[in-house]
Amino acid sequence: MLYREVGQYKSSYAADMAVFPILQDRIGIAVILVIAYVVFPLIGNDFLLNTILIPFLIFSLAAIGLNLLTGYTGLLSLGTGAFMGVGAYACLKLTTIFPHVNILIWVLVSGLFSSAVGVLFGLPSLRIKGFYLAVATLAAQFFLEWCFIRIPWLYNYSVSGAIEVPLRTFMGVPMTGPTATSLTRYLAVLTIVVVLTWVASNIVHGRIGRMWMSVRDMDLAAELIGIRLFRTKLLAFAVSSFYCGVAGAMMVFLWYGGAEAEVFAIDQSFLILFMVIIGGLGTLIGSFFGSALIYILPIGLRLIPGNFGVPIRPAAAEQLTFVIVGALIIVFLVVEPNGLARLWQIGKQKLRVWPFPY
Amino acid sequence: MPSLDPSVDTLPKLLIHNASTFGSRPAMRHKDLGIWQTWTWAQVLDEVRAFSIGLGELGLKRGDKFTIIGTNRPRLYWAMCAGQALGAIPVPVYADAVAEEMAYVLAHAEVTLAVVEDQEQVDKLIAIAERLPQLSQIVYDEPRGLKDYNHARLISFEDVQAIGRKKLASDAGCGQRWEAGMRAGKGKDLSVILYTSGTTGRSKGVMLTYENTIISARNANAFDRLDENEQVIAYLPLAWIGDYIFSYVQAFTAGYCVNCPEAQDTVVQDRREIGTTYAFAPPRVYENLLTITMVRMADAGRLKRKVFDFFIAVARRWGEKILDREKVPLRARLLYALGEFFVYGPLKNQFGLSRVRIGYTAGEAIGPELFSFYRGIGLNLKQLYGQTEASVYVTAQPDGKIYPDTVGTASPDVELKISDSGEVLYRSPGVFAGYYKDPEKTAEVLTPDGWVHTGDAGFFDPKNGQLKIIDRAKDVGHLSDGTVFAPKYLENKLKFYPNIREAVAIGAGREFACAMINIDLTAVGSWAERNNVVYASYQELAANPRVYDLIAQHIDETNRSLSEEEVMAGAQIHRFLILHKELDPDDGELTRTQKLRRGHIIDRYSPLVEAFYDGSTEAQITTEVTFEDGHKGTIAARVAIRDLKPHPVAAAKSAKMERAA
Amino acid sequence: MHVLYLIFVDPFMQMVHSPDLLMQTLWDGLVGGVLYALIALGFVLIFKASGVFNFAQGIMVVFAALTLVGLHEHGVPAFVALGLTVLVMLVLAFGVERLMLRPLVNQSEIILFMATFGLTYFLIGFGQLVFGGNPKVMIAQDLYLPSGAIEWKGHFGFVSFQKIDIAAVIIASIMVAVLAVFFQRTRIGRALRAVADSHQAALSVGISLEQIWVIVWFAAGVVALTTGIMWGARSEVSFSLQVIALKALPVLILGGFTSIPGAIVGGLIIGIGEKLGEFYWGPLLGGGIENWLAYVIALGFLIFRPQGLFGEKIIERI
Amino acid sequence: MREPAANETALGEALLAAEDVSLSFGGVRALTGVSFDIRKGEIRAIIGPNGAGKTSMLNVVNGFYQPQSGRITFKGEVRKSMRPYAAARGGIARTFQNLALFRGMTTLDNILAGRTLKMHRGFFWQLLRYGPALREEVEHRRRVEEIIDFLEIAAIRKVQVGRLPYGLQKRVELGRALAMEPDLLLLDEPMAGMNLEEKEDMSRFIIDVNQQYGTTIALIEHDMGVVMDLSDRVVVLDYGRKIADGTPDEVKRDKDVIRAYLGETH
Amino acid sequence: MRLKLLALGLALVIAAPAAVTAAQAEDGIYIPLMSYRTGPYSGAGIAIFNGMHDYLNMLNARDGGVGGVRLIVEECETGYDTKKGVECYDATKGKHPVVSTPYSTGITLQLIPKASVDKIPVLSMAYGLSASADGNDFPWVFNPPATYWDGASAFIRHIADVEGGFAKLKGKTIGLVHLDAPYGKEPIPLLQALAKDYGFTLKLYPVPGAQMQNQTSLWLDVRRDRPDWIFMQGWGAMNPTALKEAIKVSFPMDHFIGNWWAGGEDDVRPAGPEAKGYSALGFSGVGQNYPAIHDILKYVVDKGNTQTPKEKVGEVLYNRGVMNAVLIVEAIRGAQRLTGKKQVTGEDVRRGLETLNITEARWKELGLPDFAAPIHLSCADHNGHNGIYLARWDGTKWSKASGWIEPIKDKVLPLIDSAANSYVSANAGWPKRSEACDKSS
Repeated sequence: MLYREVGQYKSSYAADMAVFPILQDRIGIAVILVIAYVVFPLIGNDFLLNTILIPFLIFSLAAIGLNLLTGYTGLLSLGTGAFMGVGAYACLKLTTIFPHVNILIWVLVSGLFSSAVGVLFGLPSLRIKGFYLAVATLAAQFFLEWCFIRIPWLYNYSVSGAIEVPLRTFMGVPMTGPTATSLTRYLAVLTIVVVLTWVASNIVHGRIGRMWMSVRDMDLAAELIGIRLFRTKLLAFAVSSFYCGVAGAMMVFLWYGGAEAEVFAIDQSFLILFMVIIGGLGTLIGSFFGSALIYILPIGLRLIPGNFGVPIRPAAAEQLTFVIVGALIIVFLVVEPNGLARLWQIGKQKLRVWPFPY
Repeated sequence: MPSLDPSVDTLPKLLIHNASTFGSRPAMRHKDLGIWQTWTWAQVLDEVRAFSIGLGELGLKRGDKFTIIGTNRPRLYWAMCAGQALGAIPVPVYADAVAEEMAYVLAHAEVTLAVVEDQEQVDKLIAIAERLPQLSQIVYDEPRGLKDYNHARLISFEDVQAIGRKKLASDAGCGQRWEAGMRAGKGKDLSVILYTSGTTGRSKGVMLTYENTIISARNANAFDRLDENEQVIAYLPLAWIGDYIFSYVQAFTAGYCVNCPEAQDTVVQDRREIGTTYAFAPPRVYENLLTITMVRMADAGRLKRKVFDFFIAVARRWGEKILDREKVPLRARLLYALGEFFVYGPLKNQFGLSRVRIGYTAGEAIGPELFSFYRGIGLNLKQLYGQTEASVYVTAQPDGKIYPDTVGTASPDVELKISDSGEVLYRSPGVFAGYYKDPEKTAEVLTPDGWVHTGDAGFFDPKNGQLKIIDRAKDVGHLSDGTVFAPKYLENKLKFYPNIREAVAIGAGREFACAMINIDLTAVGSWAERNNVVYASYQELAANPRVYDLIAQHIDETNRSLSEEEVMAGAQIHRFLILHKELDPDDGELTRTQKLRRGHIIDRYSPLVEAFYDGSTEAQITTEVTFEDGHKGTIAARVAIRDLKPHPVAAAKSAKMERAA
Repeated sequence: MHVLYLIFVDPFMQMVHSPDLLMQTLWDGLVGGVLYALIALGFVLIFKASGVFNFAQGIMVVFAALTLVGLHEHGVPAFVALGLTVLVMLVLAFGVERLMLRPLVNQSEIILFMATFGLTYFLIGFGQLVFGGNPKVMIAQDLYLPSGAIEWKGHFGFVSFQKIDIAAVIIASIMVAVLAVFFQRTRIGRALRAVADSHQAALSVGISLEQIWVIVWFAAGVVALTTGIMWGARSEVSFSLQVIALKALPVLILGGFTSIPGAIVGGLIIGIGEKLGEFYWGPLLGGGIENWLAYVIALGFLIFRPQGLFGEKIIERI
Repeated sequence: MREPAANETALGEALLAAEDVSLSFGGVRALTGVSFDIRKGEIRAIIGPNGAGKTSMLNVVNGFYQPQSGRITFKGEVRKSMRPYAAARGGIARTFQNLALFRGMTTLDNILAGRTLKMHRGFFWQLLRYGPALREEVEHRRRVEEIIDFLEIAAIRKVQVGRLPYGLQKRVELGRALAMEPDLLLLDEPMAGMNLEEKEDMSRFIIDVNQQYGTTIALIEHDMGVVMDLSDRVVVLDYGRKIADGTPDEVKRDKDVIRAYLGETH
Repeated sequence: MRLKLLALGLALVIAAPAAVTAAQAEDGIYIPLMSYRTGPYSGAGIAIFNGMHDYLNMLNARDGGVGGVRLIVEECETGYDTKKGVECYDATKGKHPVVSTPYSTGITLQLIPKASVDKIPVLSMAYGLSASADGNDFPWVFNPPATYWDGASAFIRHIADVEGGFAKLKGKTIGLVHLDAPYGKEPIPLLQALAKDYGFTLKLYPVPGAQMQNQTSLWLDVRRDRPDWIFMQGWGAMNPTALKEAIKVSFPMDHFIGNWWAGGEDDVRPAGPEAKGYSALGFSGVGQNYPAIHDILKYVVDKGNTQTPKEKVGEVLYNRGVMNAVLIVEAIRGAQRLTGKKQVTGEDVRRGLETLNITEARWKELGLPDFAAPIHLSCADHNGHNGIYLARWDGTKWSKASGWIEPIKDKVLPLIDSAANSYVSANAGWPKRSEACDKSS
């Protein structure tokens, strides 16, 4: 109904292969960007920015990271939390050693460290697959977690044993540390997420994305058309871990402002995996949907009783939230195993063929 | 009679003119290899010149006839122009014609060269090669599968262009000589021979001069204010005058862009991508779209269907009034705006008609309901009345004066009159030069003082002065009780129902009217699926009693509507049957432009016709059919006949109407 | 050099010097391994019959134990509570089959895996909602589980065997034996094996997949309850217990996802291996390596035997 | 109009030669001392009853299986073992009996994936998908479009292949193999499960590929009619041994072949 | 069907945050309690928040609030999850809370930087960042009555007493069984310093978070090393497991001392009578035998306005919650006194906290005689390093087993200083204290 595609013709392959070939989609993206960059900063209070949007974006990025690995390349990973941790700790070390370099650069560079670690733990993918590989990533998860706690150098020997985020400024504006406002951090996170999402979309729409998907869909055939499986998988590990690492660094530096190793625990890995699967494996937009559903929905659920005056104790509400989220996950999987992104696609398709049913 | 500026009085000259005026504007697009390949006017000139010179090298010369066979592809249009630049005369032939039909036309036109689309056409030409001794060269566009063919008389389009380009490069004066030769052409020269399919008998070659077509096209462009910004999609047969004028001559005179679809079955999609601004289609196209709409909507969810039905009702009630800028209540306007958002806009969008500024329906009369439907949803659909012999335009409806049952006023420079016998005659600059090698037929149609007999019966509607066509003059008859019986009128009414694809009304000289129906396989098939009707073939579906019930209902509704029209009320359909096979141009039942060949059909199915009037409830029929690959066979069937109760005539409707008729 | 000594010589010296500690370590590893094996057994039962990688096995352990203790807290006598808990596990099995497995039939394994995540969340919330979130004491005495320890003293030191651990080993052995008999000898057991081999084959001999699923989930529930009682008696019943369940993963890797003997042997290897590792080599790294050692052991195995110890060799057909 | 190409004379030297190849799985012998060659430009058929080792032979040729003994000479190079991707690099493409498409990807992406080996733009250009990387994509897209046009699958260009009917999937798989511009194309039962019309189309494509691109083709096919029409030479396997080798006519008359096929109705 | 579900889901997601701003604080002093009645540590959480909740409600019921202003007590469930804690903080920030009690070291660390910006004092009672005892560097953070270092040093003072003087510590082996997380590792630097000073050997026994209930090999280590004393910086399910394992390796219970988060009823109850002799640090009284607690029973529990079962009133952690509530209320009273306002703000309460002075007499006035050591805070000292006592488990209940033990302040304070300095230097740009200093009352 909203899609009026008359007159949108492609006279070049570049245009035809664009990520958003439909004008209305491009308008939609533009509107979303305007809302994200202009409307939210104008209307957003700390709660919206700090509790909803920043985490939402960071989780989305981590979910994209995992999606590149699990959704696009078909390699199940349960070590996302730890890879995020590598990013966070790398960022801390980098900005400690080189305090004058802009923190945002370090946030991105720390992803590279995460990549390296990801590749290391991706090595077993040469021989093992599926759930077996998932256990290899679990080894990464627990080993790295242990490192975060056990190697005081990583957290600068701080007494609390936690990452304490120092103040870093960009053109005089505090970016991280206690005096950085939610708005600054939000804009930084938003920009990084937008840019990296764009890059991810470039990757998955190009040769590398096809190689990954080939490996996922039918690894024998992929080998047959000349793809080196091992290299391709390692590349997926590297890129995926990069995204997770950046997300982890942002999580600590631009959201929490300090964190214990615990935040990179196995729960985090599962949370991101939820997001990816509920959102839709093998879709970037699904990562955002998953992040919204898994992260924001429980917040909403927690707020509902208070706002509607339902007399329910917070603890019970919390327990109910668990029950509801658990049930919702099952319901969503039953209703649409391919995730929210698939629903979105169906909805979009319906709009495109409106008023026809097909 | 207006004449043309000699610098632009032929199509090749217009090309040169456009290449300098609109140089970098797109002239043609073709969806090929997945994207729209575009050529500007300058590029088109370059392509045409190279091909033309190449053709010259191959021996094509002034006065030669050459044929063009294939679907709408830029290169085939260029080939026409390239040949015309040499003074040769293109004779486009319907691409779906079987070899047999082609043989007649090509032999009659004495073509010496053929430019064809692909292996399929080459094969056909090779099959009839010995009957075409003059045919010396075949140029093909698509090399696929032709690699191992004997290339003695076969050459690819590229190779011809390569010859031309080589010549241009090696011979400095060649370009000038070519242009000079082209400039030697004049407006009065014969530009094209179009074989009309003819609803009766053999095809006749209509000879049109450059002046004929260019002046007509110019007038039409001015009439509808068409300029270089229009986008049209070329999907109608190249050999049809409509396409020739519309996708070629009008494009050249106005400078607008012609878009060739990827394939015949992607036309709707391609039209949507391009977003045509000016559309030209026979009623059948609009019928098909409506059928698709209704079939798909039948599968939609209940709510959606309700919304759809509601807004379509709104459109029927107010749409045309809003389109014609009449005063309508605010509520209606609001509802209509909602409908535009929810239904009409998306619908037009789906069919690629959103941007259509002017849409014409021509070639055949369109059912008034169908016509109103499209106008109701905001498509500026107009009627025109045209003929090959007139370079299309005889009458057309000016904006704002549009009535579903008329075909408009005389086009610019066209004179019209109705003969005493009720036949429509016209005289215009577009009037053809005669039938090729057939002075006898020419004399029958073209009077010495330039009037052309259309063969259609019509009158001027006294309310608005527009021409109203009733039927082919010779088809309009009377029932035995003297009631006027206009078969096509009935047929058009019937064909409004998506389930009815084709109808043949019978009744001239008989005591009542009857109809033979062709069901629409898509629509009825979908209905069958929803209603658990099992069928294995068209024939089986057609014979299903429940399908008969369905069709009977439609005819009954038609009868009711007829009963309200005083003139036609007596011609209600008393009996009908559903034909066991689809009417098919390959069997000569339809023309290549899908018009009924009524006489032929009545002959072929005479046992059925007899059965209508001897009271039997079923009849045996055996018909010969031609299969796709050309071989013949017969099919036999018992066809059931149904009776219907006519509706009482709504009395004393309007005395004025009677007088007008 | 010293490092090498610490890694390759010192631990063994220690073992020789204080055999009591070695034996104690081995015994504790064995007990831990038995409990891992029990959790893994729950996994294997379900995976074998329904191809579901049941992440919720860990929470089922907690949920079962919590239900038992919770019911008892509400004044239900211990053995009645035990019976009721078994009933609850049956209801859970039915619920899972009806509401989760049946609608998700034929989905890919990762989807089923995720669904068990949902189940985990559900059970965490539901368990706390009903029984409260505070940790509870396992009603070991009421169930006549022994407490205290048997100490075996020798000239080299002493080894302490907790009675509850001995009970755990015995009960686990009985459990495995019962399951083995059940699988080998009963009609339902044979049906289960048929399903494991081929769903089609099972269907063709007239076994309802739905029934099978209920049975295996119920069996896994009972195994979970047993595990919960044992583990709960060793510390307390709380939700942090579910993390232990993840230990079942390396066990499964070693033993293969479908092999019951594999689960047991794998459990023992992991249990003993991580205890030995932690005790003798852990101090080199500052301790706490137990957390990941199991996974690394499993990973090491994987690289040499990608299909696990007891898994069938994977031959890829083209 | 197609005049039978004079293949017997046009054939070049051997592109690939298998010599005395034996392969066994555990105790089961799949191939025993099979030798044959494939000459440049020919259509070579491998036929035989079920379980004759036809597919195993193809798997040996493109590196999925390493033969226990024997050697394979490809383009003059003798190889003992080889990874499939190396075979791909060497110019061997392949389709499968049971389809090995990337089901989650569109037709276009499947065929584009076949171009992977020919695409070289580095990782960092890929990140931007701009400049050289985009130009490369466009360039290969054009090639792919030609294949799409050739195989007449324009209408399903952007459809996920998993949703296509079987016959079209086969075509897409052929497209993917063609996209590699192979020197040797291995087709494993390209017409299995197709109806008559689809078979005719596929035969036409195979001939056209052979003619137009000069690709050497080795195919396994059950339909004897098709084999006899298409192929220049036929090798017959039975129980992992070669029992006949020659032109279709020769093979048809061979006693061993007739015996092997007795009871098999084709 | 699918689309409708999707729409519903999305509507929920979208509507929820929008609804948040709708709730507004009513008149009164708003005290949000970040509680964790769920999650892995809910056992402790439930007791603590019951204590806080009941005491504050008791004041509302008995006195009509504080200084005539009602207390609005609202719990926000964190589940001990840092993310949710920060979310709670942000969600309640708009209602002008006067104090924030994060009750998790992780959450505390998150809130420390925010506190000065949002002008909400953070009261982390004997947890959180030890360095925040330094009021000059952390004007907005308070952690009375003692830091973990105070606790550990009190432990050392206690064993010195038992062993017969600090000199006797030489050559002894002291084990630290700790949760392998920042909280658990906190005493390490202090104990290391003391080990150097007094010549004892420190052995570390870390318990990884995921292994809390699986400590067998760790206790085998203990058995191997045979330390003379063990101090346990434990938490949650780690504690009962540790006790059971200690019993298994026959470690003498009377040489096993936990810190104040390892001294709840739930920690020892699973081990039951066998844990007899185990003791733990504490700083608030045990039992129901205080007038104020009687008031709670009378005004709150008997009226049924609580989630606490009667018999749980007066348990260790319950009373700790009461104490925390007392600190809050006293700070509010101080703020009211300082400003003369009834309706005080977070800034006022910060001043109230800085001037907090609960003498022995005041404890008595409050109906809690000898409930805790006197607490005295100042601008520079946000902790007080107050006295700690030892509670011993007799197999069925906790009872006080010592007088107030003073921490070894001269060892603790320099550590606090250096920790504060390193925090500030690590956080370049940490704001200098700008808040004025009030005279203590």
